[in-house]
Amino acid sequence: MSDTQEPRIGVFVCHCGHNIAGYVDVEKVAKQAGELPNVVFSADEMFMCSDAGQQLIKDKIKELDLNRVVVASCSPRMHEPTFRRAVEEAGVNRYQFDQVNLREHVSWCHQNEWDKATEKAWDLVRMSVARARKLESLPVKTVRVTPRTLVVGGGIAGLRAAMDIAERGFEVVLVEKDSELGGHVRKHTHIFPTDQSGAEVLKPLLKDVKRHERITVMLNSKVTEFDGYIGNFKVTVKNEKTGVENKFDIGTAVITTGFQPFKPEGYYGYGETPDIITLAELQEIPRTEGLFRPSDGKPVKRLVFIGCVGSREPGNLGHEHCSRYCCSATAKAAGDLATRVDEVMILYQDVRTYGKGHEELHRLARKHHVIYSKFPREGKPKVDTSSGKIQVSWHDVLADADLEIDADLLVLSSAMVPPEDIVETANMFSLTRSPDGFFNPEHIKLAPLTTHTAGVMIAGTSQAAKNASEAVIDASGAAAKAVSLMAMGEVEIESTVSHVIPDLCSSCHTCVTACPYGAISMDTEHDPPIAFVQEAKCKGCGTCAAACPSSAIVMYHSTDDQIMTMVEAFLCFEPQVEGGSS
Amino acid sequence: MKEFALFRGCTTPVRLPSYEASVIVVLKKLGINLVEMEDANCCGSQYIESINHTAFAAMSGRLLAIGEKMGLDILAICGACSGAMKTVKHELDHNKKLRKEVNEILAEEGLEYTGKSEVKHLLQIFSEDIGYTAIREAIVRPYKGIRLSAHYGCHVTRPEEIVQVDDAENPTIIDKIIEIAGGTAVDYVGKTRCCGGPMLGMNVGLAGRIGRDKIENIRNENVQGIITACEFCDLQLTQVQFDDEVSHLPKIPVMTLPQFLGPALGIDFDSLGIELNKISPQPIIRG
Amino acid sequence: MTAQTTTQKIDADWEPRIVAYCCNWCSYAGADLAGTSRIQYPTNARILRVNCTGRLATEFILAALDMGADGVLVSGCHPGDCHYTSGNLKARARWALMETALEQAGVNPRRVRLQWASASEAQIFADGVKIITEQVKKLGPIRREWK
Amino acid sequence: MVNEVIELNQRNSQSQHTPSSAFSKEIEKTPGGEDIQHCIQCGMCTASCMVANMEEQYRPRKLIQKILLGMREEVLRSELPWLCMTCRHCEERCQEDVSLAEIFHAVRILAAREGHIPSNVQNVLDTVLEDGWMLKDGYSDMIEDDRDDLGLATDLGWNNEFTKKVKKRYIDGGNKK
Repeated sequence: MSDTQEPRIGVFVCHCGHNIAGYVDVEKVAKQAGELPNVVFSADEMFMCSDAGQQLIKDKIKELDLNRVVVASCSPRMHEPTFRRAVEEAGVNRYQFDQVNLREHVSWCHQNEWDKATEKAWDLVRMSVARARKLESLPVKTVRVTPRTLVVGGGIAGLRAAMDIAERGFEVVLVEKDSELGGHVRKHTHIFPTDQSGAEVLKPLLKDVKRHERITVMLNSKVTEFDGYIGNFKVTVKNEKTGVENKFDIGTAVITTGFQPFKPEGYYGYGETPDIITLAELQEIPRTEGLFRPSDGKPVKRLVFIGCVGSREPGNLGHEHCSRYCCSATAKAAGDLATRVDEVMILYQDVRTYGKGHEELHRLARKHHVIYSKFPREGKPKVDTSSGKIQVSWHDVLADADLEIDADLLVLSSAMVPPEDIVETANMFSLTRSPDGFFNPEHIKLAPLTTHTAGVMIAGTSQAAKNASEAVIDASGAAAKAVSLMAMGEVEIESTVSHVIPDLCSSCHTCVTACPYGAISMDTEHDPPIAFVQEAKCKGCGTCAAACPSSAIVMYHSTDDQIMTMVEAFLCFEPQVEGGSS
Repeated sequence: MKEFALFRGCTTPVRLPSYEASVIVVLKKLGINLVEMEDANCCGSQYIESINHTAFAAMSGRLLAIGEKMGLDILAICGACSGAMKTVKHELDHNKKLRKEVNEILAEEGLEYTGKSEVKHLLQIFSEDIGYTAIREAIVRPYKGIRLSAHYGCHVTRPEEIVQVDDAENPTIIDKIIEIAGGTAVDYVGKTRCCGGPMLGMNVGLAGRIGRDKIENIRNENVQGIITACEFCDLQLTQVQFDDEVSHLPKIPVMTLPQFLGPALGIDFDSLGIELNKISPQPIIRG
Repeated sequence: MTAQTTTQKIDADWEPRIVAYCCNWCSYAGADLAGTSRIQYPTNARILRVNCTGRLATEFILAALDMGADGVLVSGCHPGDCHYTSGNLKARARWALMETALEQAGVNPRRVRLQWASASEAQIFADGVKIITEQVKKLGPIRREWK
Repeated sequence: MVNEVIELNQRNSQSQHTPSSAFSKEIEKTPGGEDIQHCIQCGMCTASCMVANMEEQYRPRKLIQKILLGMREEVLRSELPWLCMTCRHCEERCQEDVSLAEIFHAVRILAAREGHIPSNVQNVLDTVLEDGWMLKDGYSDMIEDDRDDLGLATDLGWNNEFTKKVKKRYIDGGNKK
């Protein structure tokens, strides 16, 4: 199907049930499209994305020897892959297809202006046909995937991901900035719902990872360079202690950089006395018979917890989220310690012990006479340490009573927030972040473990605050994603890259600096040197094409011509008059 | 001929003798013989129950022991008595220490509780011992589709696992008997709510408001009468209709279940004490 | 051909034609969300999808006005959110250059609008279309007939 | 006869209460109070309660929370626990199987032991303990005639002695059972 042929365009206008047809006269649009030059077939169909719809496209391509297809239906972000596959199966190159958004951009948002909506639909179809005339086929590019994964972060999630991937026969480079693997879980002396210490839980996993011949563990190390594209990343790992740098060829990456417990400065007198600590600090106190005050070592009689410290604060960016793990961890800690102290109190906004087996932790705590007291969202508890004692006073919403107590130990269940170097990590792997500060998945529901950076997966608390069990579930998921890419050995990448036309290049170097990925360099064989694009590195953003003063750079599938012809089709169209500039 | 020891309680004999009479005459008609429980004492419900648990267990425990001595299961016709005896029986069966203690005081009365005798509320007699088919066969003068609402009484049906009379959330025994007798059983909002009777001991005004709320919900379904299975509820649902707040509204007759069933079995009005009712049940029995 | 700047009476039911360049990752997705959320907004804009606002050469905007567009809307990712790290920053830099060119050509800069709308900011995108439509309605047709 | 206005437990705003689990442990050991610690304060009981529906001050969940917080004096002196009609609507609806009627019986037993019995309850109680049953003086001869017409026994055959024996052994003796 070479490009020099006369374009033979098929137009398929979708009803989408009544979603489009309910507000746009699809029959009229299809009929009018039929009269446009080079359009050899135009019809409206109930559901284009259905098997029947896709089969209609394939049949018409074969029957009428079509070499361009326009489908006017929903958003290309939804079904572009579906229709590209359909046309490809019928022998038309996937890039000689264009989709018009009549649903999200027309029928759904212009529901009470039917005539104008139909007119808009007609304009958009006409624009798409004009573009279709100029679409050229592009070779489908595939690249090899290096069978090695980079796992960043050696916490429980990183360990799990590394093991899963290594067990399936792929090499893993596990990078940990700390001097020890195990992350926060290793430091916890007892974690819910089992009674084991964090170290005990991790022991088998740690042993396997250290022993595994396909896993290279890099402690005290950070990733200093992450370059290239899916399947072909060039990575530099630097040991912060020894300064030694190692370079690796990597196919996929799993980011498990985790979280840090929020240090609640300015909350409830934190820092004013060693007897006000965070839940994380409590969990790191070695397991002893009694519970003793960090200040004077005296046994703790009255233990008070305060929940949601630095979490669920509307309007305080980075602290608006619920950290999910603290209610269950607090219930577990309170239930265990209740037998070793006189009184245990949990001051809370809400109790969210939602995990598997966690409601029992809540009931167990109450059974051990832990006192739960709900404080109003606006009236948070006050802590006064001026008298040397920790005087906590608050209002109990459910009993409508003003309460106070001198706590021997005050534990603040503080939030899970991103680690300090989250921005550095985000830029390194070009990941975006959501309001809670953690990394954004590609799609919160459909693709929660992959990211917009192809080949880079996220898992565990790097994606959001959660407990260890959920982090491990993520890790195995992300490992499976990485393995599926490497197991295939090659992966298709977008062919929409840019290309420098040597004759037009005036060697002004503007494009070299314009490209955010350093994908353009100068070919010094020529004198003066001519710019050229390393297609593998090009991500198809088109900035160079716009920057080039001599229009020497062509952005495949989004050429200047393919754009301008759409504008022209929209503005310079005489209704009922044949013609319009080519 | 099945026999039960009748424990009439304190309120029925004094405030609603017609209920006692109707129970005796209707059950006899349906093949159940009642023997009066002699030398009975107060069941201790609500008042003694609220100040001393062992004393309460002793009071109801003694009645259970008398039943055992008579070799008969006990029939209670009041919600409070059946609730008290059933909960005490449940505890005596499961709490050895308490049983030993109660038997000590009972021994001085020549009585002993071993758990042989059962306690049944009147509704159980109809649903379990007589059975709906027998009742249907005994109907001679059925009512002609008159609309009636049932009120079961809290202690009659709750706590369900202990009293085991009917489904606490969706009781049906009275409704079924209304239909068997030719009436139309009509549901209403708050069917399982309390009549407010027990509140009389603490706050009459509040008791009235709760009772009138129930009457209003029933009135919304425009029925001709209310059928009860406990004299305390019967008296309360009658009395609140005379409160000033609603005295201007037409009265809805309140009848106990046996008094309502009697005429349909061909029993004469006198022996059911019909004319003793504070609100004349003519609209029901004429219908 | 310079655009006349005289202000004739604009006939009431005249509808301006707006070309809207949207970047695929943020504003195009934002427009999709406006649809799925059934946010109703004026029909005057025709959306063209480009991979990044950095793809838009200044001529694309001037040519559109030259071909008779009464207004041009460019909507991309917030600075810092660009899928290609810095495309939107380049678009912003070119925008200042383009506005001076417009003034020299005698075209009122209120006919063009640069805005940032992320994939979840459907309302911001719809409001943007409303604002430019109303702005251009006050200015009247650009009086550039296609010849 | 019966007081209309319930003596409300004013908010003890003067001294702030220090929570303690002592009172709920005491309730747990009193017959009926065994499952006080099962309550998770969800409020379903209050939503199903007719008394709460009609009386602003009466909130069973709030009373339970005061017990869990250890506000012993306020609860034992309050008349609110006596307002529960023990109709057990709440018990049917409680997801944690807490029986509020039983818990309030336990509270009443402790309150009675410390002499906090509302006057109107005390009156009826004295009658029952004195006469052996509640309506001895309510049994007028007019009612006797009605019973006679109905063919019912006029001598009700009440045993009043046993109640006196129970009173002496368990209630006056003040043994702590």
